Amino acid sequence: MWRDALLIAAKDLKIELRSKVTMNQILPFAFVVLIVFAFALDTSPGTLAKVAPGLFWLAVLFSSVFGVDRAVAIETNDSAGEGLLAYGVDPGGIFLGKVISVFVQLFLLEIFLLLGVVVLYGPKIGGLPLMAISAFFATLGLCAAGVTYSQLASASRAKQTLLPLLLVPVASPVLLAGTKAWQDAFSTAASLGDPWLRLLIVFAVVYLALGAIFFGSILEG
Amino acid sequence: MGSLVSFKNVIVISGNFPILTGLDFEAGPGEIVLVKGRNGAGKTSLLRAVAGLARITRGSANVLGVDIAANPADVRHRIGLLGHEGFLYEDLTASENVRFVLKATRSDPSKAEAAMASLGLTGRLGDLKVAKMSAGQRKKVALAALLAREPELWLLDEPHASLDSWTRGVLDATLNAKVSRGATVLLVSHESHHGSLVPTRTVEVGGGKIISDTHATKPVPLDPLAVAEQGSGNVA
Amino acid sequence: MESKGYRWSRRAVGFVALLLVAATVVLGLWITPPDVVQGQLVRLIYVHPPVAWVAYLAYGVTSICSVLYLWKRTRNLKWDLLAASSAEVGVIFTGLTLITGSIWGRPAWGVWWTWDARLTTTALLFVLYLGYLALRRVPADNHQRAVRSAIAGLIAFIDVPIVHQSVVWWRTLHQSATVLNATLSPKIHGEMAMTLLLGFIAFTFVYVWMLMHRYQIADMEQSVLDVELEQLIEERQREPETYSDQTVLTQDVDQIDQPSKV
Amino acid sequence: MNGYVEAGYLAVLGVLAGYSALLLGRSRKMKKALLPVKVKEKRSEPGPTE
Repeated sequence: MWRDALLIAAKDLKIELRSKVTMNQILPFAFVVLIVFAFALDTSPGTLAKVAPGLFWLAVLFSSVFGVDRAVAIETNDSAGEGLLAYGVDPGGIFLGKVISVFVQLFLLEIFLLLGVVVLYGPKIGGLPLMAISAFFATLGLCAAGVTYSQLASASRAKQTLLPLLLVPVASPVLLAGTKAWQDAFSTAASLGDPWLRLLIVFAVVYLALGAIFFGSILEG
Repeated sequence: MGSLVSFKNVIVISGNFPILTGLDFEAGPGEIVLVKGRNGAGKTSLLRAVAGLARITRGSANVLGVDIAANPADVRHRIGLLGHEGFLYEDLTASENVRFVLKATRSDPSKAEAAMASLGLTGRLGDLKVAKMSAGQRKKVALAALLAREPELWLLDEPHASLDSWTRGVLDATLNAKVSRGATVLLVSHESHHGSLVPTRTVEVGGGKIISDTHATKPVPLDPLAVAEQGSGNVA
Repeated sequence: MESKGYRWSRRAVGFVALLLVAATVVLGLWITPPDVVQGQLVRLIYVHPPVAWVAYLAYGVTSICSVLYLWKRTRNLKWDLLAASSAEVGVIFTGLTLITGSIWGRPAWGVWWTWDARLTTTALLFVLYLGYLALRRVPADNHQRAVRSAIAGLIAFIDVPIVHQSVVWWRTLHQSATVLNATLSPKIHGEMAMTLLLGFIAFTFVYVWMLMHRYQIADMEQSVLDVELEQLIEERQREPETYSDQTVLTQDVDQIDQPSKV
Repeated sequence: MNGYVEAGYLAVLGVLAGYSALLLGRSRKMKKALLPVKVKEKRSEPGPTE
């Protein structure tokens, strides 16, 4: 399973390096979201700095929808996904490979996005270890839930609208917990025993397990 | 010698439409079976079902000794399917695609070079992105992956379409060599000429089942080597 | 097709449900006294918690049926149809939970909506199962649709405690406003408790009746599809014979094409 | 009473009655749709003996 996962992840990342969809389309979209939030909310100077963590994770959540959609779309061209089945690749490996690939892309996107938040909203950043670790598990959970749902919705002709409808409510705990964890990190209360971090870990573990168990049935379905 | 493929009364439903409607089919080692039939008869569906990619709704289906109605995943890596789609990634180069297939099927990746060279995919062509290739070149890439894999069962859907005559010759010669060593080929084709690839049997598919099954010369002899010799001797 | 026993039990359940709901309404609106603290508003307690209970019950049934379908040994399309039927009824009751909660919230807390844990979870639940029903409408064959929606149904259910926990932590300050605290108020009268219990039973009967009806519709739709499929298989099997004259023609063409083979 | 209580009961009873009516209607329609299918099925049953 892990061997297949690494194979798929390496292939997907290579495709991203060539096609640069995340780089050239999803990342700029995330910045657009940041800027539009600023238009909508900048009533008084302090507001944006205060809600920065929430806006950051909302932008990540939106970007993740596109990211997982792209990860599954790679396999629909020329029926490549069917090819993977025909080659006898382990479905759990396909799932984990996709999660790894989207995770790497999304995590890099978050680093750029954080720079954007710092420049545009000017929050006081602190508690870097808690920020990094909570971002790690939040992203992992988002990718696991996202890849599962993206594959579920992929059979639909209206998958662009069905995927967010399915994914956003499911992923809402990540939005809440990620935001709260970062708020804690920015405040003086930063510690790795943060309950929000625990919730993010639970979410990531549950959705990784569910995806690994069920991805085969969804693919073969 | 048991049969490699054994389908009994197989029904396959896709999207509430019966694409196979009670199909009986057997194929043994060393056979080249030409699958004929008009559009929509179920030829491609037959290949997909044998490859373990179509869910068997009713009936029993055994391929290479594995019950594919229950465990299709157990046998897929031993079957080579060339469909209308090449299962290729547009953003990867020809050689990257071939190597990926070999790694995914747990075959020997070092065989990629030779297989690609045999089909003329050498030099700059091997490092060209598939997105920039013509239909014929894409087909060659998919074929190269298949040749390097050396599956026991070859399922070829219109393999000659959009190939030049030189490549057809290479393909036919390679397939004949494999068959003489006991491999089995199921060949879907609308064409009448198959070059030096001479079917030992012709089955006609219609309405999702087999409607005729004719042996080219004699019933298949037990020795696969003999089949190949007879086959090549029979070229008009 | 529906058996006689099924029809009669469905009618009996429907009749009992009607009676019990009528009794709940009469008791709730006119017989029981107004509450000391909440006044007339307490009368909503006889419908709101029972309706919410039925919503959770319905999703529980959907999850159990989804597991029964996913587990190969108990796999049967009937579980899928039952899961779908229960989810649809569940969505209706979740909608009612939100409406009645909102109607209660306005006079009780002065707002139509508050981001309290229970309300937020219920709202997300509503959206999650709307998504489940949307996924079911994606064209696919029976097994495909059943597997996909079973997984979606199960994930949605597993998600409920996670969502709930996160919102509880998120909104710790609003805890005092939850409905349950009011329900468990020790000042509750004997006949009020009886009416509340009656409400739970009455709406559960309504759920069972609706589920039986909805399932039967799904079952009938499925048997129409099944019969059509059998006819399609038969028609397709006859296909080659019906075009026999054309077959001869194409064979002739084949022979012209390849004289060497004859 | 106070308007809210009535509205709440009305909403519950109204929505449940509406959904029930919908179910009964769909059920009746399906039964009608099933009748010709059943007849066809019966007719096609003796098919093989012909």
